[in-house]
Amino acid sequence: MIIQNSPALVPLLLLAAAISIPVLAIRKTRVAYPVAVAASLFSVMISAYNMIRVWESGPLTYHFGGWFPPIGIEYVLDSLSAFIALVVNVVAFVVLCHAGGLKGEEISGKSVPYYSLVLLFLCGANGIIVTGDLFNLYVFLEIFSLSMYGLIGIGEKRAPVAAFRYLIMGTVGASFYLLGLGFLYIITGSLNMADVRNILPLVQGNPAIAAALSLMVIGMGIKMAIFPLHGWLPDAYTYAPSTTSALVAPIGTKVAAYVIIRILFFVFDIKFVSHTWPITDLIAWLAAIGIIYGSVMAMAQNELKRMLAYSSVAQIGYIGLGIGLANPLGYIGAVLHILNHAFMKGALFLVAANIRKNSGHSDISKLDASYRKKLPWSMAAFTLAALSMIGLPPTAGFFSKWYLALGAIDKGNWVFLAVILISSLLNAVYFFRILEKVYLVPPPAQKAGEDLPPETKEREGSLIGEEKYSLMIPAVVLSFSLLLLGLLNANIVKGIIQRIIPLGM
Amino acid sequence: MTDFFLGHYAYWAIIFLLILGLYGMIFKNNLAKKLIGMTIFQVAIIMFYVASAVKWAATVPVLDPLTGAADAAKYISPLQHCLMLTAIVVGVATSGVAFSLVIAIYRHYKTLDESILMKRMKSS
Amino acid sequence: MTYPEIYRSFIPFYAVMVSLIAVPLIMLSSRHANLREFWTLAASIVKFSLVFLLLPGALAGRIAGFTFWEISPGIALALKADQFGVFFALIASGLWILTSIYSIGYVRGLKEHKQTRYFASFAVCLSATIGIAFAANLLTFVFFYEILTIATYPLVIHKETKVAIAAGRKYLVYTLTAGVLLIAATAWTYRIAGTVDFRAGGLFGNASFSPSAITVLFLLFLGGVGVKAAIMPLHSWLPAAMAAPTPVSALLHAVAVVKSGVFGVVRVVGFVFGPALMRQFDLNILLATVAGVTIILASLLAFRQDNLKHRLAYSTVGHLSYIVLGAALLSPASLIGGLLHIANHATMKITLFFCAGAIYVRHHKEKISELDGIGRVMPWTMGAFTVGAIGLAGIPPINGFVSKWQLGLGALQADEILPLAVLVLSGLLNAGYFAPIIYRAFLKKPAVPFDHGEASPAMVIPIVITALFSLLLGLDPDLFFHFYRLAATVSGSILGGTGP
Amino acid sequence: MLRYKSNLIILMVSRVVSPFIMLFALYVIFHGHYSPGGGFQGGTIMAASLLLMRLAAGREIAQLQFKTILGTPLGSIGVLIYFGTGFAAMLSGGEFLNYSFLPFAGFTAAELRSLGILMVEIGVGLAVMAILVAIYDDLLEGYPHD
Repeated sequence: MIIQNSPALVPLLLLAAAISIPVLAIRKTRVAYPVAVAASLFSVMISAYNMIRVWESGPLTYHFGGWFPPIGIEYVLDSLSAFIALVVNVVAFVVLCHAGGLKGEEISGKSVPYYSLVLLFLCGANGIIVTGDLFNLYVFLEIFSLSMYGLIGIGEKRAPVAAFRYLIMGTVGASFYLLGLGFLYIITGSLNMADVRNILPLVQGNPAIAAALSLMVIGMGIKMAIFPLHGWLPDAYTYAPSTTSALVAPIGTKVAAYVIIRILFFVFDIKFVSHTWPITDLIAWLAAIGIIYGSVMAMAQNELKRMLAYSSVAQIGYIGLGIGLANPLGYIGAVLHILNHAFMKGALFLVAANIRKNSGHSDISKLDASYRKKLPWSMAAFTLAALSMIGLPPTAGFFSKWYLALGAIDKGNWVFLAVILISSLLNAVYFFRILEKVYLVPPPAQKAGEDLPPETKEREGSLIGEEKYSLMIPAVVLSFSLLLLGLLNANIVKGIIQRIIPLGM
Repeated sequence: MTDFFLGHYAYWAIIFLLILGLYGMIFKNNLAKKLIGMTIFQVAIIMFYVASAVKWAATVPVLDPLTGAADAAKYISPLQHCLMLTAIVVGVATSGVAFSLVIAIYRHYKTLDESILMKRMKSS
Repeated sequence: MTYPEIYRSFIPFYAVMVSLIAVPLIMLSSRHANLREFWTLAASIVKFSLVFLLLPGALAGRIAGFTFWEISPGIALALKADQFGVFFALIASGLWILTSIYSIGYVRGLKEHKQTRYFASFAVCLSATIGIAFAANLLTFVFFYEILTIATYPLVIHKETKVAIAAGRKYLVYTLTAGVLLIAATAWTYRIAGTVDFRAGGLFGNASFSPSAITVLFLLFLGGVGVKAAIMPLHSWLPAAMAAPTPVSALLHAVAVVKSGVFGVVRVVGFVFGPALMRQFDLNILLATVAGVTIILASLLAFRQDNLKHRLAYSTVGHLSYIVLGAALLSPASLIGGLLHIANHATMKITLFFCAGAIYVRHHKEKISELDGIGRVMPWTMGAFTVGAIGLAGIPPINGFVSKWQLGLGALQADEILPLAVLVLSGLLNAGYFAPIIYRAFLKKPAVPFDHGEASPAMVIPIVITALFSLLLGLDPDLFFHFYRLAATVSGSILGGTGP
Repeated sequence: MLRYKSNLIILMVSRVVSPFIMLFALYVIFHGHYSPGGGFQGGTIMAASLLLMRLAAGREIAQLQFKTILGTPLGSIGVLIYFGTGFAAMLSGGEFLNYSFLPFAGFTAAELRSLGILMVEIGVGLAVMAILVAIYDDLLEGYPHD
């Protein structure tokens, strides 16, 4: 049963767990968290199993209700979707493990709806990734987005405003997608991705196709927060609870990026998107501007989470750039960066959460060396993830930039190459600003070299080693796996990503 | 020319609604009115789908022995309606979430006016 | 001509990893100073022995290679201990032993803080340096090059003063930019040539390009490796980085880091572009001009420095460009001279830095104007200093003369008079800015009598050893390590295009 | 702001109308799988009947009819019925929601499909009803009432 149904099992399992939480937690609200972690663990296991199956025997398909496509809804697990699903589930699992240590401080007493929403969010993400049906994708997209609005709105005082803004923009995005899909459906009469791909060449030259594509890409661009459609992102990431930020930042925008890849390269023809209606060029240029804009804005921020949020805008730009290059190397860079950025941002946001948990704020100007003493491992994780963001070998971040740089050279576009390289320097500026503070700036009491009063010293002494394992280990795991991902990236590229280079690239 | 406009009158109405919705979302200061704009926008898209399924002299796609099963031309495509059923549910869910957020905002800041809200957010 | 044989061996891998393995050991024994320093010393000795093991093979033309795995489709993370790599690795790892001993004396003498971080970063730096030496392709080179950049940062800011932090920033700005340029250049090379494996005589093969493209590519490379090689105008991080503790300046800013840059220049000139391409597009003239200007300007700037370490830093800038000049001239003797100068300048400059450190530890003097009469209380130290200074000015019988002589010969072989003039002029300038120091140290009377004598033996012994090496290598450049033979082989392979 | 004022006429009319609305809702749900109608529509109408009572009789009294805390769990149970139907098909060897595999003896495949979709409609109707009431209740929460 599991073997036969494994492609559909992850979203179903997560959905079942999400809806059973409110029932199970009628008496004891404590069960919500363990159920969420268990469901997430199972989804990791199943998606790993799926990945192995895809790796060994090629794409898997699943037909809901026994209805064959194009009539029924089809789930397709190829190298790309199995891979992205695995990445999403692993990161989500690690972040959920971390959430236990926070003891629900930022979601005061709302753990039942919160974890239910988390699972719905993951269900939506997994559904978007595995579905082979364009309308089913829309449904999952809304499940995903609605739970994301909820997850963000649960945060501090300003969070509902941020969530509301995101909701308006996100709904417009989803509606654009739906509108575009309407055009596409009217033209092709099918909703199945593979079917649409086969039908599209027959209706070439219909201007409505270009409209459909543009609307869908713009809609998804909003969800992906590609410049200049990123307006919702900084506030949403900043005011959301720590767990939400750590969950949404690595997963939320990546899923939308995946959808864009799917639509551009696997539903539409590569020739169409890069020659007939060169929307990839537009994406690439916007992404390039976004990279620089995001990095510059990140430098100007004084709040760690906000800085990370702007850095996300820049990093999403990398993915956008890779997509926009529309050549194999750019594609590899984009997909690899989805993986790398999920791990990096996950680690960074987890560390930001640890800082907040420890000191109640994440203000960069207030950081000093005492944080390193209190949180040595978290800070080590932060350092490694930061180095990866800058793109220094042998961390994973280097390699996504490497492939993107190769892709830019292949395309012969030196501006993109320069943008990729300049942005790593800008990344270095805003990350070293923090590292310098954390490692070098003495705490205020210690300035001017004077000795601390004995009681302060004692207090500080007792703080050393107070780092909680449940908070520290997930961040460390994520960031140290960056080294592994970096060193083994050729295996990922050759074994997984290169297997499904879109036709015609 | 007249045909172009009159022949597609449903679509012109939908475009009008879309623009109206966007206008509401962008230019209205009150958050609740923004939501109304958003709903108009969504409904316009639903109407767009339904309009695309319009077929004269055809009936609901429930098997009717009088019409006969074989002639597909005599039935309306049910798919758009099914899809829009889902889209309506999605719209309701979105409105539900949105209104709960609006209420949360109102509880914190005692206003729904965006310009006042911005001021209060900054001062707090 | 036959290609040298490459055999698979773990030794290059071990040589790189030894000091990395030492890092956790050093960190774990942070509370036991003796144990921690034992690990450092053990790692340095093991590392040197491993590199030394590779020497006979390299001399015999048998090259040890080690391939980790592919890190990018078509490009492997690979090490290859060719003659040039062994040459550089020998210098770096050999001097690490001495620096370790010296460091122990230095940090204990000053009761430095965060010694664990210091020793650990040092170990990582050395791993990276050996990695650079043995890198078999450009991507592996970039890999270790960037690791070196990051591992050096904690050492530059070690004092954690405002000056040190500012120096650290400057250092990062320069080196990270360089890294980025190098990555761009590597990526571009890969797209043009389809390979990034170093190959004596050039890796481009029959690839065709426009003159402007290749010039830009060369400039990218030059920007990438030139920052660490402190070619003007990319040099200004080096004097700033003198804020680091002196052993760091000694090993990293006279040997490991800057020599990695110069090593990179030679790799790029000899193993990426190759002499033919360099000459065809006049890149050698470009490079020689930059080097010549750097030599003269740096020597002139050295005059203005009152801080001893800054003067040494500018002297380093000048001497690094000797090597670059040697590479740019592309004649057999100039290449040999340039390569020999990597070794010779290392022994001489490290001596001078060691001396500066010893003076600082014992007497807390940093300025040249305060050194009046110090030679009388520190005869060994200042004696060694004199040896190094004479060598740098190019006076026999110190080894600096040997390399300068070869460089001069090389200039004549290449039918160029201007470089010869530059060399002679810079020799005079060198003598000019070192002479006052020696004069003050030995012949002037101190204003206030010194209350301490020599530094601790842990510091003096390395000083004397390096000075002795400078002398011995001056008498016989082929002594012990066969530097001359190695250099000659490398030079021959670059010009003959017969490398592996 | 949203103070409830008892009004006899409204209350009485609502009390009479509400059961009929409910009945109609059940009709819509149970005929949904072979004629226009279905779980969504029926659930909404059912919710309308409950909400009418909430509006007419006030929140407190309406609790007797349908407790606020039941909203979310009942909604979950509704979805679980849907899910369980699909899962049962999966357990007995078919794909998810492939009703013809439902483990009921003595039915043909076509009958099973019809039965399966009816079960799903019931689940969906229950969920929609409960969730709509829950949204109403949650939005009111924290406001001065009665």
